[in-house]
Amino acid sequence: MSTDAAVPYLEINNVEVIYDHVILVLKGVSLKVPRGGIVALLGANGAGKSTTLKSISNLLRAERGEVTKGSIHFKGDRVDRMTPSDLVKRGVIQVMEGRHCFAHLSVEENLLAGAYTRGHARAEIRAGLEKVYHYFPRLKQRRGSQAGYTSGGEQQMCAIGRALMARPEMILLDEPSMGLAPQIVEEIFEIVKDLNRSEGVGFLLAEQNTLVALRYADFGYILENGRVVMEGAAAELAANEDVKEFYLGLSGEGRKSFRDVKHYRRRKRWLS
Amino acid sequence: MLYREAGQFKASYQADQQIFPIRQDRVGFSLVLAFFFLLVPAVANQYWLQAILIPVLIFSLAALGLNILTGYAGQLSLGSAAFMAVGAFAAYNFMLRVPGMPFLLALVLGGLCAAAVGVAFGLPSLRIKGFYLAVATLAAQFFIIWALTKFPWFSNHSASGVISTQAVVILGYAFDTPASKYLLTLSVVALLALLAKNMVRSSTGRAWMAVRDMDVAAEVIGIRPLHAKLSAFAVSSFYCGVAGALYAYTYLGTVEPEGFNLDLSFKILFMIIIGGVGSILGAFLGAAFIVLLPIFLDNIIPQLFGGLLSSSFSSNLQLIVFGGLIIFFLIVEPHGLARLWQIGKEKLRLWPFPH
Amino acid sequence: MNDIASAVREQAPPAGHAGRIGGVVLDLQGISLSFGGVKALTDISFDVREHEIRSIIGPNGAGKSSMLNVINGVYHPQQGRILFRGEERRRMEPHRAAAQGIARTFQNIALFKGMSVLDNIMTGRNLKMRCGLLRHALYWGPAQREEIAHRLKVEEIIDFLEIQGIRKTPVGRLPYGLQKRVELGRALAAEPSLLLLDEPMAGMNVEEKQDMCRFILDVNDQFGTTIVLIEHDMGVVMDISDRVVVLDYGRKIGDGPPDEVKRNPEVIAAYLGAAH
Amino acid sequence: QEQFIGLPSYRVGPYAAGGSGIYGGWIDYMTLINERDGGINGVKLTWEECETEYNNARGVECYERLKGKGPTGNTTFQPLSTGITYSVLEKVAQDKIPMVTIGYGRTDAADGRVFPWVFPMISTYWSQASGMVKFIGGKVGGLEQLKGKKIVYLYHDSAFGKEGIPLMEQSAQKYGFTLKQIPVAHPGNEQQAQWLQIRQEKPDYVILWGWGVMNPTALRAAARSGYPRDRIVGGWWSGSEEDTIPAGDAAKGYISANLSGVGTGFPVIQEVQKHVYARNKGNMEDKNRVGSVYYNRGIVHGILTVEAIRTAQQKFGAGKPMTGEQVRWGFEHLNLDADHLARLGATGLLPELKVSCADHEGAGKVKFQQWDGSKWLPLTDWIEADRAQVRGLIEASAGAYAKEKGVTPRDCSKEP
Amino acid sequence: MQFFFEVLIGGLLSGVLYALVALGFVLIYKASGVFNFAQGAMVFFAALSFVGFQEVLQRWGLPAAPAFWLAFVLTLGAMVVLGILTERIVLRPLVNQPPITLFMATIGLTYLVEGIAQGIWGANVRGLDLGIADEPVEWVMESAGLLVSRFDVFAAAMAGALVLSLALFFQYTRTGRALRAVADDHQAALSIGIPLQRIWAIVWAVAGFVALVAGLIWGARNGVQFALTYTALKALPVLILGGFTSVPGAIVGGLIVGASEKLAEVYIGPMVGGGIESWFPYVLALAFLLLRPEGLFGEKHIDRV
Ligand SMILES: Nc1ncnc2c1ncn2[C@@H]1O[C@H](COP(=O)(O)OP(=O)(O)OP(=O)(O)O)[C@@H](O)[C@H]1O
Ligand SMILES: Nc1ncnc2c1ncn2[C@@H]1O[C@H](COP(=O)(O)OP(=O)(O)OP(=O)(O)O)[C@@H](O)[C@H]1O
Ligand SMILES: [Mg+2]
Ligand SMILES: [Mg+2]
Repeated sequence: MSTDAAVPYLEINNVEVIYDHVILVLKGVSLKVPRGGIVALLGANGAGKSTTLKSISNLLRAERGEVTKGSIHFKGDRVDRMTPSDLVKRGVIQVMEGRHCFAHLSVEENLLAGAYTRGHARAEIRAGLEKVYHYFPRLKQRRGSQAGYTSGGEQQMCAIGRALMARPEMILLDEPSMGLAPQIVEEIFEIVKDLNRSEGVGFLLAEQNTLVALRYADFGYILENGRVVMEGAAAELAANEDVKEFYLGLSGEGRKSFRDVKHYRRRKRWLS
Repeated sequence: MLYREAGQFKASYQADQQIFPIRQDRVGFSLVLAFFFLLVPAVANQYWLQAILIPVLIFSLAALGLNILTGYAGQLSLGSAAFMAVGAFAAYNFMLRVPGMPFLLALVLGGLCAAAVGVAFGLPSLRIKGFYLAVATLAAQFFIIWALTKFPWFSNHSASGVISTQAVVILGYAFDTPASKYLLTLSVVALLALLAKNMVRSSTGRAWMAVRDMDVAAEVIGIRPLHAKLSAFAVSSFYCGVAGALYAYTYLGTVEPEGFNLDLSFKILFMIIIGGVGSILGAFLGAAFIVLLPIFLDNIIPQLFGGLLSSSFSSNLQLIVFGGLIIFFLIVEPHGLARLWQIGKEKLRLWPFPH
Repeated sequence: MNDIASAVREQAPPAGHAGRIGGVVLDLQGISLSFGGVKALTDISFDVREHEIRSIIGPNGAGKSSMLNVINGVYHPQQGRILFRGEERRRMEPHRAAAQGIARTFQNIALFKGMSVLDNIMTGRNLKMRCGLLRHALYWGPAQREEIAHRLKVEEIIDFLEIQGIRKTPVGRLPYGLQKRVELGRALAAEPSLLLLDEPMAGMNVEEKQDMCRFILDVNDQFGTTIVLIEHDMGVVMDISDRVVVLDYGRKIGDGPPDEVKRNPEVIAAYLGAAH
Repeated sequence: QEQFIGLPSYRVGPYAAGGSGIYGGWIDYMTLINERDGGINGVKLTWEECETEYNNARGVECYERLKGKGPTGNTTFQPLSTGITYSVLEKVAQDKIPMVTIGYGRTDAADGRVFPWVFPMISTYWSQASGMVKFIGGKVGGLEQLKGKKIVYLYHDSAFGKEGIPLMEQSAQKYGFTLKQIPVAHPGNEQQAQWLQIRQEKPDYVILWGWGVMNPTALRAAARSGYPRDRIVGGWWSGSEEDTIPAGDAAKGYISANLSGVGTGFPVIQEVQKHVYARNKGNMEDKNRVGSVYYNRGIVHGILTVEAIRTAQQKFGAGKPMTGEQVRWGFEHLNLDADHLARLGATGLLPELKVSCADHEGAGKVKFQQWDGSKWLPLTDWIEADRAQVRGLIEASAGAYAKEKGVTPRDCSKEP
Repeated sequence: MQFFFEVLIGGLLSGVLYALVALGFVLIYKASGVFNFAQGAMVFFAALSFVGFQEVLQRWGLPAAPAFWLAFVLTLGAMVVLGILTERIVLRPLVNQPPITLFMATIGLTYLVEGIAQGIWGANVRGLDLGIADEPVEWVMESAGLLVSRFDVFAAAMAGALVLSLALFFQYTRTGRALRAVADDHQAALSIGIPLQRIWAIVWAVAGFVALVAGLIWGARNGVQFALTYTALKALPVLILGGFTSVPGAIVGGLIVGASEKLAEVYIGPMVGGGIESWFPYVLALAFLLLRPEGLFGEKHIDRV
């Protein structure tokens, strides 16, 4: 792996997660996000990406999962026993997979709820709101409608915007591109890049859209079956033959048409 | 590694669709059945039969009924006691008014009456959901009890509104001892539990569960929500009705409408939640838990604290401990005792490895 | 539908796919739908032909999902006519649509969370099952035979989708991508003639998308099922669809074969962006 | 040498106030017998409480649990709940345990020929209703003056509330008053509608056949609609401190029936104070409740139970624990005349009582009392019900039961 | 006609009392999606603690007025502690569980609270005097000949004030918004840093305060006794009529239920033998629900595919 000179901002060490007391999902995952880095977490369905993110943001307990081994540090402090709320205050926030907007609140109320940890700083919150609207003009149009009635993509924007309202230093983004129109996907990643560059916000991205993720990330980890099976700089990963074939859909002669792919082709796996 | 299915292969779908596909479970279950059918009546004393086992069985049946409605079809109801009342009073009136009425037929007819009433009160479920429906089912609870009290015909003009049941005779054999009543109850409950299991593992049950989990999606794949919900109401009320009739005939002997009050409805609800929503086994475990726990506490608490506590306080302490244990169990396993059992089995399967 | 999986393995997709496309099955004329003030669909017309893969694309909030909801009766449009197999209908209940052979999957997975994969797919066959409650209660004889007959069909689907290993797993525990696959299985179980897929490949990596495409194409080829597909992955849409409709803010801005749509400047501006 | 008595009590929930009073008095009296007399002829009384929560199923469990305890098993079962009474009605006969139901339970069980094992002693609901009619008759200047009067029967809409109706209807015909029945739905914590109706009806008297929170609510509502409280006559489940204190001033002047005397003025209660409370063995947590209506009713339960055992011992052997069957005999031959009551220090606490094979009620008398704003004051001496009328109804009802159940009534002339 | 108005007004006023209890339910439901069955027990607990403290304080020689206020403060403190403990012991471990589980937990809580209340303060029935006479307002009596109780008017005013302040709180404050967010999706609320724990503790404490007000008013009306827990039953039809999530709905629902059940009892009751108050409000509410399944003012259930 390429050595990171910067202090690891977020560091998780050998984390093991068990759901329901019996289902072992993460089998010792370690990864690092350097200050101001964008790190992609890749892997097939069920590899444990979301679980990793939830173990960082401490949302596991609500799903009857627990971290049974390992440690998680943020800026040098151990955070795996903290409440999600304290974590958000410290600047780590997760955007959950599958949107999770507050259905009965209007879009704007959703965003305002995101600013909860910021207390009563009205002017700042207004400014934050404007920034989100600037990033997502579509949300401004729908600001008054109940979030439950907006389209899937709008909800995704709402969820990301809501997280931004907390002025995080580190965002755990779980499948941001899911269900978004290609243009918006680009836009969202541009926003990620922008936030990262201008405000130094760190990102840990769990993403299926490997192509885009590796384009924007600095570093990547590939997770399979609850274990990290490969890690490296984004460019290195993108050049790796296996990654190319399984994650980017590129074979020797470039991208194959989806129509022509044979589905009986057995996959090679790193593990399992 | 005693509990493993390794090495047990199912050659046909028929085998795979058995109630207990794993051999150990089959053996275990047969032993349980043998225990309750053969050993218990032989050795249990009257107290156990009459005061513990019969009510546990009857409540299990009612809980099973509610579990079909709430656990499988997802319709929360607070009116189960009222449906029990319908079953009890209907069976009584069939026995009373139809000469030569066989008991088992009266039992079934009582259940059917309850089912009809259940369907009537289930009609709003098409539009009303969740707790709104739950509260709306209170209409059934209060209305039915009111009607049974108000119209003396139901209780054969008994001044106090109380009915005392006729003797239970089947094919000339009188069920009048605790052991025989127990066996009768057990047989009915076991049979109905089997039927319930069959229903929930066939397409009827799947339709119920589909409506429960997501009714829009269920409708989109062609399940008629009204049909599914009403059939759940009917079956559920039938079970409650039969339980009510047994409650009157094999357990108490005399019942009054007020005996089937809201408290009883709640109690049945506790049973399914503590036992496990959407589980047949859960209905039994829950009923046993809710019936036995207070008795256990009533025995144990005065003994533990003997002279230390006044009797009022020890009674209140029972209540406190009861409430506390309910919360405790929910926290330990929100999906009920049945799930706990399942997790236990899963651990056993992996044993001696933790995962 | 004998052992589809292996049949497919031996068969390359038929070359003359386009040739098999038949007449119009579903014809939508002047559909308008609004919710309070929000106009989700404005005067949309398009048709779907027998055996074709018809994609609907458009930016988020364009009204694509609403369109599917109109087709299978979850939403009732304020205006417009729907002709399905020549039969006009204004108001349709979803379960009636299902009975006529329309099945679908959902954008936000709508599986029955409390049930196993097998049971979920079995519910898809509910429409085809004839036994009533009493027979089920007894479970002996006809009910059991029926159950097993349908189980066979469902097992074929399970094989086809390669989800044998998770047959008995509660769907709630499955990762997202597998859930999508199960949902497809449930829709297939009804042996539909028209299959509506709402973003079946969202949240999948390329490999899984390839699998999913394969399944969709196979279904289309093997059973001649007509497919209406909503998808944001342009690679997929352009590769596998026969014709594409483009919606934007409830209006139709493009309709035609992929190549044509791809070049439509309005579509590029509204949806694809310059990159494509 | 011990005599075991199972107490299916309730000390939690809505019934706790009544339960703790009655069981407190009862246990205190048994403690008194043990402490002062060393038991009944040397046989110590032992007891065990079993919490029923006033719930039928739990009552049955308690019945079965207590049944076999003590050297001779449980010897009397007094559930203080009509529901439980019904639930064990047939069991007590099988198990040969006499069941005593004072002021509740199955009214027609007063016919001892059909119900040999059940003793609804002192008074049944019908005796109470009849006593009320007599009392109101007395108020208006004689029963014949009832003609043309209007009485409202305001009742808890339940089996319990309806108990008084047959007798009231019969009496209305007999004496020519108009009877208007107004039900109150359980629990009765809102009676706006009923009292507006009463205000419109303008009855001469209101009979309050209520239970629990319904009683204070009724008094409040009466006050608010300006109906004079001293023309409301309550039943004995509407006439305790628990019913009036919550109503505050609104209860002042309210009259109710009672089947025991009220206050601490009875020698027996002084004895309890002396031998039990002074030695810190009292059962009441709140000593101020000694002498309250429910407490005294508990003492009455104690007296009747103890005297029945004593009576049984006289026949079957003094100083021995009695079996249930023997205690039943004791109940059936209980004869508490004035002398006997005086000896017990209970004159006025309970009426003279003579139980017989056919008549398990024994007295059929009620007293009336009035609330002065802070305590109950005796208003009348024992008023005897129209026993012929009551007996007629009882026998008819018991006869119907016997027929339905195929029971042959005992022939009392052949009883020992 | 006079009589009709009397019944109507009496009904409306008692409806307000129902609303007072319903409010406690709404509060908690709106904030945590929990159907709090223990609300009735909390009303009982509050009233019982209040008179209990009052008794104790007076026994220590405090004069009536300070004893009243001190008891009020102490009870409020007790309710806040109860709220915080509930959050700690019951809700926190059950985050993200299905509503029915939480509902069940509150039933467990009901037992707990009832047992504690009677365990500490005994089962005695007590009176409670708020110093407001329960007698007809004279000028109404004179001018219109209608019976309107002064006490009921006072209670109605209290309820009105509570409803107004709570409605404003939910709609316009940061915490109010957070509460609604929590009710929608526990996990998402957690993820954006809303401290569920604190929010719930606040809500339960406020619900405790509402329970205290309801307990005082109902206790003063009917005495402080176990039956106070039944007030919850009266609140249920109000709740479904008005909608579980609407504060103003509680009032409107209360008025409708109160007025209609009284009118029904008086005018329809005699035809069927009376006592229909037990079920009439439920049937009425059911009829309303058929038209609007989420109650008159409740939030529409959003279910999209
Ligand atoms: N609440 C839960 N209870 C039990 N098992 C769970 C739970 N949540 C997730 N799992 C299991 O944990 C594994 C990892 O799930 P996770 O959601 O982390 O995967 P993922 O990599 O995010 O996949 P996807 O790309 O589909 O989102 C899966 O196999 C899943 O079945
Ligand atoms: N039931 C509803 N009530 C109110 N508005 C609705 C409803 N359903 C859809 N809408 C609105 O209609 C518009 C179209 O929504 P739709 O879900 O069809 O979009 P979509 O094209 O599927 O978008 P996406 O790609 O993001 O899924 C959106 O603005 C949405 O807010
Ligand atoms: Mg994930
Ligand atoms: Mg969509």
